[in-house]
Amino acid sequence: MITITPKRKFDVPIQAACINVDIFTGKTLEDIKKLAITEGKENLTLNDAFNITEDKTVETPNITLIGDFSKVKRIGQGMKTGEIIINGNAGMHTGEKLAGGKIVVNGNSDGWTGSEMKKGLIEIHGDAGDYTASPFRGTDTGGMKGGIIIVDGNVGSNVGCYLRGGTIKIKGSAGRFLGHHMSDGTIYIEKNCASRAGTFMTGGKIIINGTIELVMPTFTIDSIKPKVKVDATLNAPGPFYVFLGDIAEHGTGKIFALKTTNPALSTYEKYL
Amino acid sequence: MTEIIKSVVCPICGCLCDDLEVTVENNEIVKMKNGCAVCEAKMVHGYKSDERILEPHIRKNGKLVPVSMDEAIYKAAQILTDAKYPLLFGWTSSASETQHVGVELAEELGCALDNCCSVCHGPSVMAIQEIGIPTATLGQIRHRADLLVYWACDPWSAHPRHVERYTAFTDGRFEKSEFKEYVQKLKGKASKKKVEAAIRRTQVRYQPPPRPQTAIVEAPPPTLAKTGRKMIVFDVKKTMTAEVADYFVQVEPNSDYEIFGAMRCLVNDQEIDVDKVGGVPVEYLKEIVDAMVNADFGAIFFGLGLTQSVGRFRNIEIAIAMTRDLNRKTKFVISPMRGHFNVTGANTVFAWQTGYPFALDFSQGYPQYNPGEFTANDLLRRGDNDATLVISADPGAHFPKSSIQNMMKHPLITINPDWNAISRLGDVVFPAQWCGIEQAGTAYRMDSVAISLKKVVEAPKGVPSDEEIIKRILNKVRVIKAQKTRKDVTETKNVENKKI
Amino acid sequence: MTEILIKNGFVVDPLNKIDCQKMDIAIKNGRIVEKVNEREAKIIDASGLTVMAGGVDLHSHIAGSEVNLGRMLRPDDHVKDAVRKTALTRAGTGYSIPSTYVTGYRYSKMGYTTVMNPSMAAMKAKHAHEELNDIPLIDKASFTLLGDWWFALENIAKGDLVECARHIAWMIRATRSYAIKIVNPGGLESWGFGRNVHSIDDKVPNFDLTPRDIITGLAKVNTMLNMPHTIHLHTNNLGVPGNYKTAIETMQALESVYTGDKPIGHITHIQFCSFAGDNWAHFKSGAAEIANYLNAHNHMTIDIGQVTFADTTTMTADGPFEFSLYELGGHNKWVNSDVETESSGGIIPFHFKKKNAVNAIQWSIGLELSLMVKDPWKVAMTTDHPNGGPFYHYPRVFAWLYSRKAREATLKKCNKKAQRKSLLPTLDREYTLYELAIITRAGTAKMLGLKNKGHIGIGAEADVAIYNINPNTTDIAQDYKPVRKAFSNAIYTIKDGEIVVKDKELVTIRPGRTMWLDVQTKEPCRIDDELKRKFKEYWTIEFDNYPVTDHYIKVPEKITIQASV
Amino acid sequence: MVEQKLRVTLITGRTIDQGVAKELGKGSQEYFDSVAICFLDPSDIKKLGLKNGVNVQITSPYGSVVVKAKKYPYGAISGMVFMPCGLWANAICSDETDSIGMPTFRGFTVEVEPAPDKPVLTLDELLKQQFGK
Repeated sequence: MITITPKRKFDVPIQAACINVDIFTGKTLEDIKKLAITEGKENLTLNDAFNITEDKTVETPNITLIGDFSKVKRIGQGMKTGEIIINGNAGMHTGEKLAGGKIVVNGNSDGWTGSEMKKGLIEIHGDAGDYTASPFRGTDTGGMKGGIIIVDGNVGSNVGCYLRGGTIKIKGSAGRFLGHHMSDGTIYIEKNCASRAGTFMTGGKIIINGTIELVMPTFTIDSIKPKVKVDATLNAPGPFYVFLGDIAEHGTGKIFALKTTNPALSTYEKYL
Repeated sequence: MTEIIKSVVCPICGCLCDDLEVTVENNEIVKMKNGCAVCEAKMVHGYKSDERILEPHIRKNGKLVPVSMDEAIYKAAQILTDAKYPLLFGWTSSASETQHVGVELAEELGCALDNCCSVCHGPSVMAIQEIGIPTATLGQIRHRADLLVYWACDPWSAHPRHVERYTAFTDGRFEKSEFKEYVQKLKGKASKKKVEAAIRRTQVRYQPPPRPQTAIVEAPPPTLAKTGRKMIVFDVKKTMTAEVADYFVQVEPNSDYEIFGAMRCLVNDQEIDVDKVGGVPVEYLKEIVDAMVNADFGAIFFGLGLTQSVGRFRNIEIAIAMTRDLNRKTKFVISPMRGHFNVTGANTVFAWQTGYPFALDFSQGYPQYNPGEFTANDLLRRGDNDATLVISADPGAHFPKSSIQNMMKHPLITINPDWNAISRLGDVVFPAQWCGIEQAGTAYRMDSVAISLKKVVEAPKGVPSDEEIIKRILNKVRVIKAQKTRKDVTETKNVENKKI
Repeated sequence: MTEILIKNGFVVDPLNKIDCQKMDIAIKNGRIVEKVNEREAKIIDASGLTVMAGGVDLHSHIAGSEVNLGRMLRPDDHVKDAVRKTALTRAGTGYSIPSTYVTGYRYSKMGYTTVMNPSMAAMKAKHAHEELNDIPLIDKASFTLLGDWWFALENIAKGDLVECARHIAWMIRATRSYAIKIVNPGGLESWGFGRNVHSIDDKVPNFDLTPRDIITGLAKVNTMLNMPHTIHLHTNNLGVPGNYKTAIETMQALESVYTGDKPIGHITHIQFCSFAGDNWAHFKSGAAEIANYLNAHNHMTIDIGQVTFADTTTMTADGPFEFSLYELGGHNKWVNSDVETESSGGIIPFHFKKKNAVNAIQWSIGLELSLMVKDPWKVAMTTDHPNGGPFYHYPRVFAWLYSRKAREATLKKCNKKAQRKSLLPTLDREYTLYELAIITRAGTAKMLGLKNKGHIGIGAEADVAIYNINPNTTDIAQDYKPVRKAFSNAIYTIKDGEIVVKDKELVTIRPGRTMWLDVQTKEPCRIDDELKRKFKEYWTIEFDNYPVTDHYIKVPEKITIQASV
Repeated sequence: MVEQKLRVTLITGRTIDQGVAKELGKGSQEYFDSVAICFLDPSDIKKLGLKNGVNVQITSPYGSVVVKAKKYPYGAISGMVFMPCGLWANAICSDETDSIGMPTFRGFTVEVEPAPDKPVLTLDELLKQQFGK
């Protein structure tokens, strides 16, 4: 196990895509210390900014980060195997393009966490920022394809955009434009959801266990279902209002909103 | 000596009206014809106000003191090279020639580069990147549009001649204006403000008598079904533009997205399950959509009311989606009402050099793009940058307080012609020529047509163009960087020598 | 200026009928000369290497409003291909629409020295020139979109071609352009109200004429003006199944204008208008019909617009075509950009896939045409960058042309239906280096009327590319991969007598020239109050502010032409 | 009934006066007059027991500022307060950008209360107060 701690408080952002189990594997501690990172425009080695120690007795997690990494971007980017634990906050693009393995954040994570992820598991035990599990600007094919993201806290806006597969479980509340343009996959929210969920969606499902601020007029009520399957391990008990949409996109995505927490939606019952 | 210069281009808003007639006496603009009130304020009065910066200043012991140009250039270059991650922001009131050098400077520094579009129509650019845009040059709209929709913008205040030059009050080849003659006649003898007042009076004549205003949206007027040019305004509040429109729809704040969604369904002949969206009854929306579908050529213009309210670029995305849907039934275009006269140019110049229109970062040696990560306000909000250069912009007056407070924690360099809010806050303050008055150059109109700005008077002595300042800073940065590398090399050599 | 002597290379120079001869090329003052002082000259040992003139690309969208809107549209494209700053070169991005600097670098590394920017809206010409200034290392010129310009339409409808010629001469000068570009004539004007024309004999709404009138009218005007290039024509019905008929009708319409000395029309990216079949389900190749026609007639030239199977960005002034392409589905973004009084435009990201039947047939059509048109001087190799694929995929296209083995390898990976429909298995022809040189420099320079380009005879501009290909020891058709690699990065590129690429790396960055025509009619276009009034009516910019001024061209090369009217 | 505080939605935007004044100079009296103000619906002004042109204090979670209150001249905007964009409006705007670079300039709730005795700060006073320069 490699343990990394910041040597000082960082002011400007650090890009450290090299903090990645695939890259560390097969390297000696000295080699790891020499890996290149940038702090703003300055080119540094990992050792310039961080204390790095190795504990050969521990196998997993492969890398442990301790301290505030909120300014450190791209931790575990594109990682295929192994496990990273961050005991502190994580910066932007953590676990971007993750293709396997596991990243655990014992703190909050910033925007674009798990962006364009393909496989693997990301657990965030705090809040997650905007654009979690959403792709880079302007791409319609780059959305998260598979894997699981679990957030214990709340998430920001535009989470799970262009989602094409995989599961996002949010134990807190979600901001606007949840699952925007998603075509497949599942998003499950235990608490509340801001307005404009599922806009432009063409497939997949969004399950809201709390209150949804407003259902877009581009969604039409379909039925009331007693329960819904989130994944192999979880069946959410209902009853749920089921909305179909986004009809302006001729979509067949589904929003499940719990009946008991959404009395305002009872007006839709007349269309059933 | 009196000289009348024709076809002068107005360097203020994205309309870039190029039919001004400027009278110059003794290197001073004394009169201006054809321009709007804002143009008159700048071209005849503002550019020569007492607020002009005439020499460089550096803040010493908390006070700005005049210094030589060389000293200021050196100081600025030193700040930028010493900083780990500077931000270069502004650019939108500079000529594209200046913006061009700006990209080179950012590349040399490996820093963040952003322009004002991130606080005006950056969201529009981002929406275009998500979904594209059906658009047209303004003349196409003038010649053909029979339905004009202004959504969450008030051209009468922000682009005063937009309606008169490009849309409702102009004569096109295929569509004529009802007001043109009237306005033309008035313009001959009245000043701008009087014309505005007169047009307002015409409205009273041409429109059904105004009904008492309430927050409740009125039903569409029967005129919406007529042939010929029509104008609809959507806004959260009634504006001057709304007063001249055939129909004004007052929407609830932050509900544009839902309204667009509902209208998209209606355009696609789909039923919706609600009766009212954003305060507007669905039956009214149906009539509006009918008018849109029945138009031969429709044009939607939108403003900051969409880009700044909740939803931001998603508002534009859905507006474009609706326009795209309408194109399956008729011809429709949509266009952002770009603010600063060369904000479109900043996007354009940045894009052809780097591939990206704003929100750039060069820290990795190649351009990176991500609004939200490299946009000025996000950098400032998170305190990511450790020096700022502001050129031809006034974030002092247009950024939230907390952003500027973060900016103040680090050195600030400003390049502006006058003592605007940000210049007053600067640590190194440069003077600059007024682009389009004292300096020629290229600007891009809101429909990305390049127009050459004219130089009509000489700048005060010793005041350089911002292009020259940026070039000099760039050269000085290169010199300092070379010195540093030399120093590094000698240091390593010394170390090596000691080893031996 | 340094003198250079390229020794012992295999020279391929079709315009001077030199085919892989071992000889020396001497360079002095930016020109090819008979000899130089060997002691003072810089010697390049080209033993075992192939020496050609610098490449001349006659159709590649590298700059302008449309191209840049495409750039802005696709951050997802650029992020795949970031280019670092070096001590010598600027940073930038690819992929399908590279930033300006990167465009210049990549062309130069491929041994290209001249590129035509074929689609420039007159009103946005300043923008195009600003971008061209930022493309280093290559010479360039632009073609102005004039096929739907109201002034031209009105004059043609009136039957006053002389007046039309005068206006066009004015416009060519005002926009600093090199040729007349016609895109979907009549269709762009119809698109102003969301419609299109569907044959060359459809009436253009609001104007009393047909696309046929526009094409023949402007071809005549082109001859009157003694333009070095022919009209550069993007046909009606582009991208519609069955459109090969329109292409042939268009060429037939131009037969009447032909006087028998040199070609009078150029159909660009003809692959996109060689479609047979009634609909997309029955989509098939019309290459044989087109090739037969071209083999029997001499008044036309073509370029291919080859598909290279890339995730690219399509962009054209043909707005209605882009919309119908968008309506076929599968694309997320659609841009339409009309230009008042002149033109329109459209952009869509497009991924050409081997497994898609239509895409694979399109790929096949391009190659079929190149192989079935017998005379290589009638054909120019393009991908219609970025429409068929980015320009730096050219070496792939070369390989498909000079190696049957290469095309078979690709065909095998294509959609099964497309494989069955492809004519490629029946075509044995393999391009020689000599023929490749024709379709990439000699022929294109000839089509463009660029006398000092495309060859390395005495007096020619010293634009030279040296590739690591030994024609004596290599069977290019068999060993196609190393040759393809050699074409993608020249060992040396020399521009105007200066070495810009050495050992496959850029060593010097210099600006390229922008060529433009000053067409002098016997009586110039009358600029009177009437014209200015009309101007004000038609455009939203003032007459005085319309023309491109000298300020916008960093390194101009003015070519003065005496018109015959 | 006169209320002490009014909860309304803040809208910021351009006005022609602000447009003209910013070109005359940020330090000009015209700029101060056209930007250090807010517009309220006549009915809301009445609710606060105010007269046209009296100072009000506007408070948001992000700050507080004193400006002059005016009646909105064009139509009903009850439940809203409209401020011309500029320093005074920025003092109460949020830097929250939704991760796209655009701060929150409009569309959130603020409190308006009469402040007839509090002065409206000038540009320089405001800069000094907020940024210490």
